[in-house]
Amino acid sequence: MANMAQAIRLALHYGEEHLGVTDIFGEDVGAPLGGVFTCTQGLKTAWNTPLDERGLIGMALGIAYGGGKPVAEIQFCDYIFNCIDLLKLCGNAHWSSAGEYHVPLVVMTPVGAGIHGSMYHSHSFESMATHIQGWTVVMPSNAKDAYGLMLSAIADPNPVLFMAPKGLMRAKGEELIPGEPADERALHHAIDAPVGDRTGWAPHWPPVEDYRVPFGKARLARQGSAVTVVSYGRALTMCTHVADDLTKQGLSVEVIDLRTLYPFDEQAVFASVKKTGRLLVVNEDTEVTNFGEHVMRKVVDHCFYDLLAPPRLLAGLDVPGVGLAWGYEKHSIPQPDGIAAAIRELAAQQP
Amino acid sequence: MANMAQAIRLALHYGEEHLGVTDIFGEDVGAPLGGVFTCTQGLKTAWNTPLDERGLIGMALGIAYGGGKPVAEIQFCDYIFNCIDLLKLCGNAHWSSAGEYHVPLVVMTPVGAGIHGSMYHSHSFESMATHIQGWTVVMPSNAKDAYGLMLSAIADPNPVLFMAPKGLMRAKGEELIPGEPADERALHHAIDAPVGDRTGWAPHWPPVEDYRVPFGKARLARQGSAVTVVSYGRALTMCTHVADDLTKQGLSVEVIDLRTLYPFDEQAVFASVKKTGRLLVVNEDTEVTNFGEHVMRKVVDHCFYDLLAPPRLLAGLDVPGVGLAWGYEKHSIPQPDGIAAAIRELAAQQP
Amino acid sequence: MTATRWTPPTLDEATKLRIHDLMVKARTTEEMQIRMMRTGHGYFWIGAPGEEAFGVPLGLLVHKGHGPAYDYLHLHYRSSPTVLAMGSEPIDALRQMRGTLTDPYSKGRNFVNHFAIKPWNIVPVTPTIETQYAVAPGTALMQRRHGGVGISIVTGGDAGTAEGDFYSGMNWSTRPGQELPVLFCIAHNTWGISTPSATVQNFRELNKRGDGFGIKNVCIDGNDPIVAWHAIAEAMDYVRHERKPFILQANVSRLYGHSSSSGAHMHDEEDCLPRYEARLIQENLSTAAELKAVWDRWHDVLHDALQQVEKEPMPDQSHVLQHVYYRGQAGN
Amino acid sequence: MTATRWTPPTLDEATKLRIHDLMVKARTTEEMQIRMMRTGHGYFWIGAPGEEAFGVPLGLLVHKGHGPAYDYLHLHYRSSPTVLAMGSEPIDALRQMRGTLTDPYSKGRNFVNHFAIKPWNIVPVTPTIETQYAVAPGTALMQRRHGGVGISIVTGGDAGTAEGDFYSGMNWSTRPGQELPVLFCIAHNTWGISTPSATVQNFRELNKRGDGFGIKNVCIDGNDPIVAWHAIAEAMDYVRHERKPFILQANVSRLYGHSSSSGAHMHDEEDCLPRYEARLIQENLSTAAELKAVWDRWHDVLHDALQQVEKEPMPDQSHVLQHVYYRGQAGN
Ligand SMILES: Cc1ncc(C[n+]2csc(CCOP(=O)(O)OP(=O)(O)O)c2C)c(N)n1
Ligand SMILES: Cc1ncc(C[n+]2csc(CCOP(=O)(O)OP(=O)(O)O)c2C)c(N)n1
Ligand SMILES: [Mg+2]
Ligand SMILES: [Mg+2]
Repeated sequence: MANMAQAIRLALHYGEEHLGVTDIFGEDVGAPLGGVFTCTQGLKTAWNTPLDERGLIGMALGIAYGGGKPVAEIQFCDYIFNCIDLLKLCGNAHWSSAGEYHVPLVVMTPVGAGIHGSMYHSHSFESMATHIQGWTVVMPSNAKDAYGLMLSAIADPNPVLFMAPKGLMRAKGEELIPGEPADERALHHAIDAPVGDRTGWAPHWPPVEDYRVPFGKARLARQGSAVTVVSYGRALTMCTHVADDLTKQGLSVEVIDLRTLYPFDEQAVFASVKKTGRLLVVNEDTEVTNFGEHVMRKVVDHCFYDLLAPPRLLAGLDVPGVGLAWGYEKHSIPQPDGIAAAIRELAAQQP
Repeated sequence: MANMAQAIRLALHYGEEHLGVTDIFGEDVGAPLGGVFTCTQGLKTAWNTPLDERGLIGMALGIAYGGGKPVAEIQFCDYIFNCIDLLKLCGNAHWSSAGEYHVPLVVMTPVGAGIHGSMYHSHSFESMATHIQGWTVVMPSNAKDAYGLMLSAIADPNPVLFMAPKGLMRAKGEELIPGEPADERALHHAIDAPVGDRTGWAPHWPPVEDYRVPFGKARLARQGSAVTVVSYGRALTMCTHVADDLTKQGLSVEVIDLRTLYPFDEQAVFASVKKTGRLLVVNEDTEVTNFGEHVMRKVVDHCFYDLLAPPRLLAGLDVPGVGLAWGYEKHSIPQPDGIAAAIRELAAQQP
Repeated sequence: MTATRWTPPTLDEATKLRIHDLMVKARTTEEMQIRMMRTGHGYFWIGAPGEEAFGVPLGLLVHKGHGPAYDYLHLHYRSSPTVLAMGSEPIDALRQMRGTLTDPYSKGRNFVNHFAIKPWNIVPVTPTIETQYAVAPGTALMQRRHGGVGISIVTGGDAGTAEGDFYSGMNWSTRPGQELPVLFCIAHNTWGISTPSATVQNFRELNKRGDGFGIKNVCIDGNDPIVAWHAIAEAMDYVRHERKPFILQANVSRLYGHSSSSGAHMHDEEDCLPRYEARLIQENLSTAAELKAVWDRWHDVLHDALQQVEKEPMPDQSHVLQHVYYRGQAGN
Repeated sequence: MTATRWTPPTLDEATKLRIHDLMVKARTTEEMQIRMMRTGHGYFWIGAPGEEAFGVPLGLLVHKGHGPAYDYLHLHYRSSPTVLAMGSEPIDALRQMRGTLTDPYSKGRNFVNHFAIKPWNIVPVTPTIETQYAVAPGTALMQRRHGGVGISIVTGGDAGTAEGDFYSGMNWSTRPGQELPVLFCIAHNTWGISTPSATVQNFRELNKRGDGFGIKNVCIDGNDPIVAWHAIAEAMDYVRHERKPFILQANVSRLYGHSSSSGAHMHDEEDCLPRYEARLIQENLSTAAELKAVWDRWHDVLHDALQQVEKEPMPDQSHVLQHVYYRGQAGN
């Protein structure tokens, strides 16, 4: 099964061939590296940029104005914070020109912790990102969704932020992408650049097909009845593991994978909370003015009288960074044991 | 009574004289203008910078490293969004160096709508600001608090973000700042730069005194029993007006002026909510991943079983900007009628 | 839509008079905006009186049209002479000034002189200083690929060149073998709001910043439309055909101060209009009476325009949520 | 704490040998870090093998001390030769590599070679590329005011000069009458991770970017410590006494690739160390055996250091919330 990096690469390839992608670019995105996570290896429109994130987002906006379809990569979301004004400009071009212009562009960036990345390869970005208007914000938790969300992102005529969890880039999918060869090694030989000299290498693309994950539609990752867990990205994978464990122990946990963070699937979340009466939101971003608090607010607005316990957020600790030593990361980023404890506590609370 | 711009100016003067301020700088902060809102007229350490917000924040950090005490102004918070990475660096210098360095600096910036400022003079910044670690974040709603918060900001050995509501810059205080002349005109003649030629002009500073508003302490703006309203800045002034009206109509509204947004005064808010059972948070920032949602989350965490109605947020509409024509601003930024309606609805909800 | 060849207009007598006419068109339009500000028909004014001698020739020399075969314009808030010279209607500028629903550039959302005209490749003017310099290489890349003579024109002030985006623009336009057809313009009025440029920037000739990137550059007297015409034509010729960037600095005046925030009073700086009129008379291209007639005509146009604008509808609640997302087909 | 005069060390024979010693100190320290990476004693390595011939002389010529009378250092992640030359202990670098609680620079929080040494004015090394260029003018302003000979030294790579912050640094250092004593250094290794600089920047001599700001600049062979010594000394002399900025580009090698992410394998680029050793032997300043003894001594030091570091405690939950805010007195 393709891992997430391969799935993104396949989606970008599909985008180049069928959806009009004209430029895939960023720091080390072109040959020979093809991206620090290999997401852009072998793509025909991929190119390397100067080391300048502001120039990068400016270029994306300019290409979109000029009739192209750009996919710009910020190497790590940790380095996107000097561009917030430009992201805002992308997001307000349509509104400010009252419909005269729209800008079909995708910004993709790896997010989150889990790779021993220390202070500047562990950042999350969803809280700031969802506060920027005019964007659609997505984050897959598995390879197939990464493929389907990227295709939707490329096809969308508005700015889309595609965040891929750093810690899941090498995680293999559990389902084949339509058109993906069943043999994992065949895929590897066909599309992964060789170690060492890459001059002369060219990928052999499998005939991947159109497969879209629609925006604003969550995925029911686990069905359950006692507690609703809302998550996405790497944290979601922890949540499903924990849910499986707890279910074995007799605690039935429902897990919702948002996939689209903005606009998030309110109906799916509300329906689940109305059923379970208990909500836990889990993500890696720091906890003050955290996107999960937005989800909670909406739930409180719509499901207050269905709640059997106070809804809870489990998020990153409010510290200036994730430290290198594991002791720091373990105690500042949600881990399975903490998630399990929070679910148990929620389930145990009686109104 | 001093208006807020004068109060800030007096505080900066006090800071220069008594608290070691070495540099007050920003675009048009020095002579002749003394700041687009006049906050820095006549100050002895004020100087004009190149038009470069990134250079400005970098300069502030460098001055702090070099043993100075800088107060840097971003002309409008609308133009701070290209500096988020640098603000983060200021906020993590102490933590990342494990206590080796700390950076005593103040960034001040006008925020919010209310001045017919169109898309780029109407921004709010508290939601993103409170998501940045290592900073203390404050916003006064009146002149005396502006004075007292600025003194606390200057005296603090860590980065402090001082946000002043654009729409309140000319609003006069209701209480004298300690040392402020009782005669408003005398103050005007003493410290306001003349219209026209300013060469040769110098301010005559009144002997203002040390007065601090401590961080993390809210102000009980109105006492009441039926509904708790939590707000700050310009929205707060709307809330108190509305509360006064409603109180006259027999609905007793408690209004809390947070003053410090991070860390906010949890005890004051919780105590009030435990009393009233009803919470409305009001601010101007756009509503998705809004700082008010953080306040609500904390209230839900601590006061869930005291709530008699779902807590509510009244905030800016989730649109890419505040439009110039009044029809846009009126319907995207909370106004008194909307605040009154929300309070009434909350009060009317029965558990 | 390819237009591989394009012949710019020549500076004959008719064009010289046309330049005057358009300079007056621009000046009277903005003076009307200032009047609207004073009489409560608008909240804020910012514009370009004093930059007409540069802005008008620029507008006339633009290869106007839609798509990468034509020029893209990444303008700032002092570009009304350029946009009016390109053929926009003064009444539309008044509409944006007043914030009416009929404002074709932003439906009453943005400040005055923040244009967005897709059929002419004028991308939305942003209130954020200098960001346009980081965006222009993007359209220029599409033009480089498309072939032909279309270029990307970016304008801004002097103080704004202190932002890193000015350098991002230069850097991205000079990648070896990937040079881009960008014409960088700097309208140097010696001020950033109240800050004299000479106190914060070590060179008056900011075009020289291009030296370190190997970008050709020049500084001109921007108060003389004839000088400006030739300089712009030459610079454009280079950018169009060499497909490389160029920096053109025009030294201009700021006749009404920074904006309405500083009062929008007449300042004592050289005014390009009387200077040009004296020349037209001296060269026997026109008479004082003929020139006055131009002013009168535009004053009438603007008078009528204001009357019309005052009758037009304003945005209301139903318009706030329009155009947050485009819901049509992907692509431009 | 004023030190208005300062005499830098001279390049006598002892200094030449000292430079070699320190180059070996730096090389062996980083090779030990790479070994730690391979053997699971660390998660990530980034450092400067190949930059010793520039970094060591820089460190030796620093006017070391605390406060504005002395030099401030705004370094990047390839500055271990400089910091080790200034006198830091190899064991401390290994501590940061492993992320122990005893790491004096970050208590196991930051990546290796991200120093912060307040008594020596080394401000925290940030992982964000090029931001240090926007910060350096701040300490330089304090030094300008203080008087004396202290300067602010900032270092970075070649690719990073594409960030606007490089230009912010230059601009803020050249305000007329307010020039600042900043020594801008560029360590040009022809790469930004996997991207050849020649494909994204039109000049190899990025120091020339200073031309447009009127900043003196020079480009040197950074693989020769004697060349580097003289160039740094001369540049520092200018910055210290003229109180104006200067740009110094050193062309260097990247011997182990970008970082452990690209494997940290030996690359086939010129190695400054054997080159310098050949010269020392040729000039009869040393013998092969003596030079080998230097390596052996440092290998022993590092061997012992690793043994020690392995025994040291790691951060745990109780350390996470330490140092979020400083709770002592205001001011530095
Ligand atoms: C990023 C940003 N910072 C600050 C401002 C506020 N501002 C508007 S105009 C201006 C001065 C611009 O000066 P200059 O670039 O010389 O252009 P001019 O107005 O003189 O034509 C400033 C500081 C802004 N609009 N954008
Ligand atoms: C703002 C920012 N963007 C991207 C990165 C990721 N990154 C780390 S090192 C590097 C390449 C730097 O190249 P250069 O400046 O030439 O220095 P070198 O590593 O070659 O010494 C990149 C892109 C970063 N650390 N910071
Ligand atoms: Mg100017
Ligand atoms: Mg390099």
